[in-house]
Amino acid sequence: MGAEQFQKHILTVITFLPLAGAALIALIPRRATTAIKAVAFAVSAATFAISVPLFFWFRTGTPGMQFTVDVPWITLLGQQAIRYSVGIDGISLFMVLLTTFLTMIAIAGSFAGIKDREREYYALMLMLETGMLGVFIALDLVLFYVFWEAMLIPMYFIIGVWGGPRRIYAAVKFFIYTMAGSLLMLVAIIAMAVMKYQATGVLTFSVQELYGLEMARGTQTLLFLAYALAFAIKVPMFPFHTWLPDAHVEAPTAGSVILAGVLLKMGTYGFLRFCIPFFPEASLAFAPVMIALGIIGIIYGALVALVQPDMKKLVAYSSVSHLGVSVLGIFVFTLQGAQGSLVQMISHGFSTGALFLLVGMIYERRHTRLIEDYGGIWAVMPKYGAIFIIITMASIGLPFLSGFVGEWLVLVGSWLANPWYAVLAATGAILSACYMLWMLQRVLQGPITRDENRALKDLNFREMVVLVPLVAGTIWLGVYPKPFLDRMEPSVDNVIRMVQTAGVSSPAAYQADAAAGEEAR
Amino acid sequence: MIGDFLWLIPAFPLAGVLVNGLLGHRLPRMLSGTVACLAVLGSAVVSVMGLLHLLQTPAGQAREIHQTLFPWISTGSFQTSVSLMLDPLSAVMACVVTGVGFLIHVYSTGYMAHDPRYHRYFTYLNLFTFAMLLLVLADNFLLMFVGWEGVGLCSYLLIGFWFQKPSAAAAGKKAFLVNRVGDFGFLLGMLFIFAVFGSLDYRVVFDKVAAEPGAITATLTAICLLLFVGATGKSAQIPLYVWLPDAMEGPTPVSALIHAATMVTAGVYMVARCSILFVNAPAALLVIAIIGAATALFAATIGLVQNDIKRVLAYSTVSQLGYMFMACGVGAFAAAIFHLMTHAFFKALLFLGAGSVIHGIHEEQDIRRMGGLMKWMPITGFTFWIGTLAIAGIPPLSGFFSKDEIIWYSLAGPMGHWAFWAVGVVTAVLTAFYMARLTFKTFHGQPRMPEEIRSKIHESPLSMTTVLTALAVGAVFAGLVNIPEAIGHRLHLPENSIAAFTHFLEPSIVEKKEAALLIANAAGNAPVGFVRPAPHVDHALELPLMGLTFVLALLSIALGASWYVRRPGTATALAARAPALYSLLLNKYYVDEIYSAIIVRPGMAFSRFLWRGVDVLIIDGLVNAVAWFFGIASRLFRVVQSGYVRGYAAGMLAGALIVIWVLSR
Amino acid sequence: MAWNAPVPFASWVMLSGVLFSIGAVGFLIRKDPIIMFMCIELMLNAGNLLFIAAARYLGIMAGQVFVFFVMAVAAAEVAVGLAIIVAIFRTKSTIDVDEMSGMRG
Amino acid sequence: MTLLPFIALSVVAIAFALLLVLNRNAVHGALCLVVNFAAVAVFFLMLGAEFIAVVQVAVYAGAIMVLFLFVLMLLNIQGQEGGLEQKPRSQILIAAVLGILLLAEIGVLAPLAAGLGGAQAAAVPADFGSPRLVGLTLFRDHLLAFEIAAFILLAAMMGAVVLAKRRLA
Repeated sequence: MGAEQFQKHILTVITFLPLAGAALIALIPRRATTAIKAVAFAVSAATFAISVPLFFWFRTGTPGMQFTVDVPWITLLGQQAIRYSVGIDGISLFMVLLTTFLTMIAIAGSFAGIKDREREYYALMLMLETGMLGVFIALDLVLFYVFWEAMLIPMYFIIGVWGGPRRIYAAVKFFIYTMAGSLLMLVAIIAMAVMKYQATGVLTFSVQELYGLEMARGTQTLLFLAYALAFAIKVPMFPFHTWLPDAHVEAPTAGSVILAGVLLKMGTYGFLRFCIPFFPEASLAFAPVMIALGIIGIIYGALVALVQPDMKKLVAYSSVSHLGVSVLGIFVFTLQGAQGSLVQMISHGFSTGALFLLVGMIYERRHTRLIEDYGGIWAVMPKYGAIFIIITMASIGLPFLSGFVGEWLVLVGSWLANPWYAVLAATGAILSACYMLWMLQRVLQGPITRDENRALKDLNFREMVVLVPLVAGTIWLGVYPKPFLDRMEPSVDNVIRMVQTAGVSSPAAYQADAAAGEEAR
Repeated sequence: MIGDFLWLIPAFPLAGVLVNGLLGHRLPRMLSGTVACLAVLGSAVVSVMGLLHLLQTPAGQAREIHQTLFPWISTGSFQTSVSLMLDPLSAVMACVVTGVGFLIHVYSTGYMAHDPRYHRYFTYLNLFTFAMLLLVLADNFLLMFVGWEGVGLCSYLLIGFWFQKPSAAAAGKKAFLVNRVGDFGFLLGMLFIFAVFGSLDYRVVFDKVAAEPGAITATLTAICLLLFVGATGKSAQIPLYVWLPDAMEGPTPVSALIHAATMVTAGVYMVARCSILFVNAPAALLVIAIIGAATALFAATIGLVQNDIKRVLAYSTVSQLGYMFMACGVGAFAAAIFHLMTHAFFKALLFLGAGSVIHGIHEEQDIRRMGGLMKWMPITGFTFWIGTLAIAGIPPLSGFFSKDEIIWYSLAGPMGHWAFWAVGVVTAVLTAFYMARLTFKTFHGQPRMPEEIRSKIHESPLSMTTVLTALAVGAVFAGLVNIPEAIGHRLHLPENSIAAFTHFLEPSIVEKKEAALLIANAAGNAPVGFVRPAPHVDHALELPLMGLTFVLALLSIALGASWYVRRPGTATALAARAPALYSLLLNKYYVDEIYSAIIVRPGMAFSRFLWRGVDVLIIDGLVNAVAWFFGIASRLFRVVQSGYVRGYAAGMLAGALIVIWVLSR
Repeated sequence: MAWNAPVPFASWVMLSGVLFSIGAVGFLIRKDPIIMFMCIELMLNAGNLLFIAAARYLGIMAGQVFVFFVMAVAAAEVAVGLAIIVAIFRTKSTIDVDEMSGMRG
Repeated sequence: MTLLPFIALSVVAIAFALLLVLNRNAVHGALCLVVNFAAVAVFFLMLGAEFIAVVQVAVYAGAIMVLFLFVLMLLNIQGQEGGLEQKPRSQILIAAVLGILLLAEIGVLAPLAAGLGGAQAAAVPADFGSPRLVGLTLFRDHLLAFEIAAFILLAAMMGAVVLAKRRLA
């Protein structure tokens, strides 16, 4: 394949390379576990290596899709309705990079954790990666839905087979909860295609063409709610979040890392890519509801995290809180808000991914996740303590670390929409400090109360290699977020402008901001 | 030329952090300590060079040096970059931070000599210096906030340095959380500023406010109050001061550097930096003055009865900070900064003195089990006395000049009022008394230590005592920088040496006369009773009032001597007569207990309810109920499969009937 | 009523209906599967009768052809039914319908 | 094809149908059914369907009833069948109700259907029910149905053989 040919089909290569890797692993005999691990890591590392040039080849300043490939796939009613059309823009670029990066880290992180049936485990992880990448690059609604559902299956098995004691309950709950939500979305997808067909005689599922679809106010609300439910469950937003703590507690370490790092972002990505551009008026009408749910999610998630006895549950509820910020950022419809929510997604991927790895590492040593079983382990594990503190600080939004950039932009965005949103959301910063530091105090600090803790070994080289990139990621995103922000801005601005033009009475702040944004660039 | 060296000031400590942080445990102790000290020395040298450069620039030119390093967050209309600024105010602060900081670093090499995590301590100390310098040199609010939270983090790490001690870990967490509550207010203030002015750079914001003063007083008041919430959190004012006394769990040099000289003064620096904002919001100024005065008095009363040497000094710091805020409140920002500088010297001296006392008598902090230490530790004792006299406001030491200037302007300042003056004087008396009590109980009277310790008491090593003497020198002569006009004219000193410090700070702080005009203009319509320009107080009063406070201070020191040296029993007797009042003060008005009863415990209970009740019971219950419902429904349908053949036949026939009936309609 | 008047179509419907309902009721009442099969045959026959009557009254041959198919199906059904009964009888030596409820849900 | 023979024959048919249902002895029942089939065959004749009448007698009365009797004799299951009384009360009650309902429904619908068929029999060609015409219609219009019927019969045969074969193992 010539260089520019490779560049043209890079997205397809990235997405399906892991699948090929999974097939390759299936051929390796079951006993050769080291070979399996090596191949798994090699494939995920290769995928990440190929995805890195995306970051540099990406033309900043253009809102449109790049690296697009558009090939007919299924013909319906004589028209090529369903097409294999893929492409990424400012929004999905970082999701793809985050996925490949975290999967590589997760696979490396699970070498010690997974003891039985490694072959199936690593094959499933790679299949999961393909599923996730597919969701982020799909530009055809059916292709998107296929990957959206396909991605559930490997995750279900990873939680169901290698999970903790209540893994079956958790896996089934996770699967059915997400599936139920997305079925409504399927109905909405079909409805939209039919409406387009009736209106223009063109049967297509392509996202681009369906953007400007005219529809009655009532239908738009219904379709919006269908999409919103599917994504709200995925985010998870306040009332639909109860599957997350169970899924996280029961999932193996790497499963949790991927679940928190990438799967949750599909919800917010979905809002930005589908919900808002397809139904601008309905989004504006429902914005207060979604903002309220987001803010409740922030405060509720933080408060409940405060009293969790189990570390993983605590981190799970903290994810509910962090993603509440992200949702708030999206639905205030300001440029800063949306960009903040995107940065928050990436930073949450780094910090929560690292947190789960950290919890997993001491779980592998002590086989317990209860906070009171630990105490004073900083004295015994200095390197672990140091990384734990840096990641905690990133998670609660300390400036010059990734958490702050996301939170700050969302707060700016929400203040422009309505100052009270920002006031309520900012309380999240205090609450997150409360539960994180209290957990840190009970785990790392204080005297060593149990003698098993005295014998804990500090992080070995492999564990350091797994954690250091994540720490580096949080620091880079915190200190110099400009390359990220520049690449996101045009596409996000495009989405926000859709709502503003559709929005009849968007507050004056938007105009001022948009105008200022214009001459500032 | 100096312009492009500004980045060196924060860069040196950062380098120190990287060296000690990554390689520390491999380096020998000596090297790790010296690297840390050199880092701070480097930035001290550069900041002094910057200060001198500013001094030399003629009055006409703008005394400001800018350096933009790299763009930080830029989206749409929100553009901020990491850029530094050196103007008189930040130069003074930088010199204080690096100067006192360097001395404390040297002191720490001695104090922490045999601590197992030696290199980690110096990493945190350097990180703190880096964050503080960032805070001070930032040229926009967001970068200042980076430093603001950075010092909060370092104070958390350093308070909880001996994390094996549960009380230290808890104190660290408490400090961070209370600071975070303050930062919450500061955050909202910044958001408000951006929303109103469209940018967070000082230059842009201050010019817009200066352009049309008094235009948006209401919004400015809200902004200033929010910023002040941040200041109360960071500089331990009511109601967010509770963390400072507990912060004494950390090593003493930490208390000296962070909880006396530098970090706690960040709030005062911020208020002084935004003086143009505060001056245009007289209501906010009034609030600051009231809270400052209240804190000063409140903390001083608690300080009277504390028995832990460091807690007395902690409450004294809270009280002195109250003074500074009162000064800002009445519009005398330069006086506040001057007191901040002098306070940094003598409070650091007192803390380090206390540190060498604790070091000398092997970790004993309760002054009731000390006494007569002058014999064993003459240098520490002597320098401690200098600190005590300075803080009590005895001329010619620095405390006298800075504190009396504040007391004078609390009456004669733009927002001055005799009530502030009264509080100022009373607090000065209390300060003199509790410092005298502390010094006499520690260094004079019969030694109350157990016998076996007495033989082992020793004077601190050279590295610590030299620092003490250096700070003592600073404490004595720092005052001469800003001699007030009244004394200056009386002694016919050359014109430029009078109030030199205030004139130097002119460009970056709103001058008193100008402040008075702005306040009058802004307060024109404000209904608040207090808010009106102070009646003209003629300067003749200044000297007699100064004399009054000096005499009162002397009296209280004499009272202290009589109570604690000549007749040691009197204090306990007096306390016995009013046990309720004594225990109230001893338990610091039960503020901590009230907070935990009002905020912490209900908060936890509510979260537990949220988790158990709402999350597990209602939402999860609902989800499981749906699953249970389908279970029941399917069990119901099972009955239909009864296996009774003729039952099926009857069913079929009935169905047929219905179908026929429907079709024939 | 003139005895030699032509027979109206309605009476054919009535007749086949009566025969059909006798068959249905018989099927429900009796427990012996053989008798039940006979009742089914009776019902099918009633159907055929109506088919032929309609074919005659409407003049369309399709009715008769359809009866032809009904007979084919009836024959098949009886064959299989009786085979089942023989099989059951061999295993359980009684063919009372009510006992045969093994296929319960 | 006048009213008198119609009524006479229908009385015979209905009587023997009732006899079948109420008869305790399966063999007598089978015989009653044969008579019923004969009556119906005569009806077919009255309605001009000679070929079908012959087929009816040959297939129904001949083959199917013989099969029944053959199975009855083979299995020799005489006398298990109690009278009507041992049957569970409820089952009879339901059967009676449904029967009456069915009759009522037919009573109501019959006159409606009259409109469909027209009072008078339609004019039909002479050889209306003859085998030629039936064969013609069968193989011209309904060939596919015929093939399918063939398959059904084949399947039934195989099924019956498999089911009833005595297991040797």
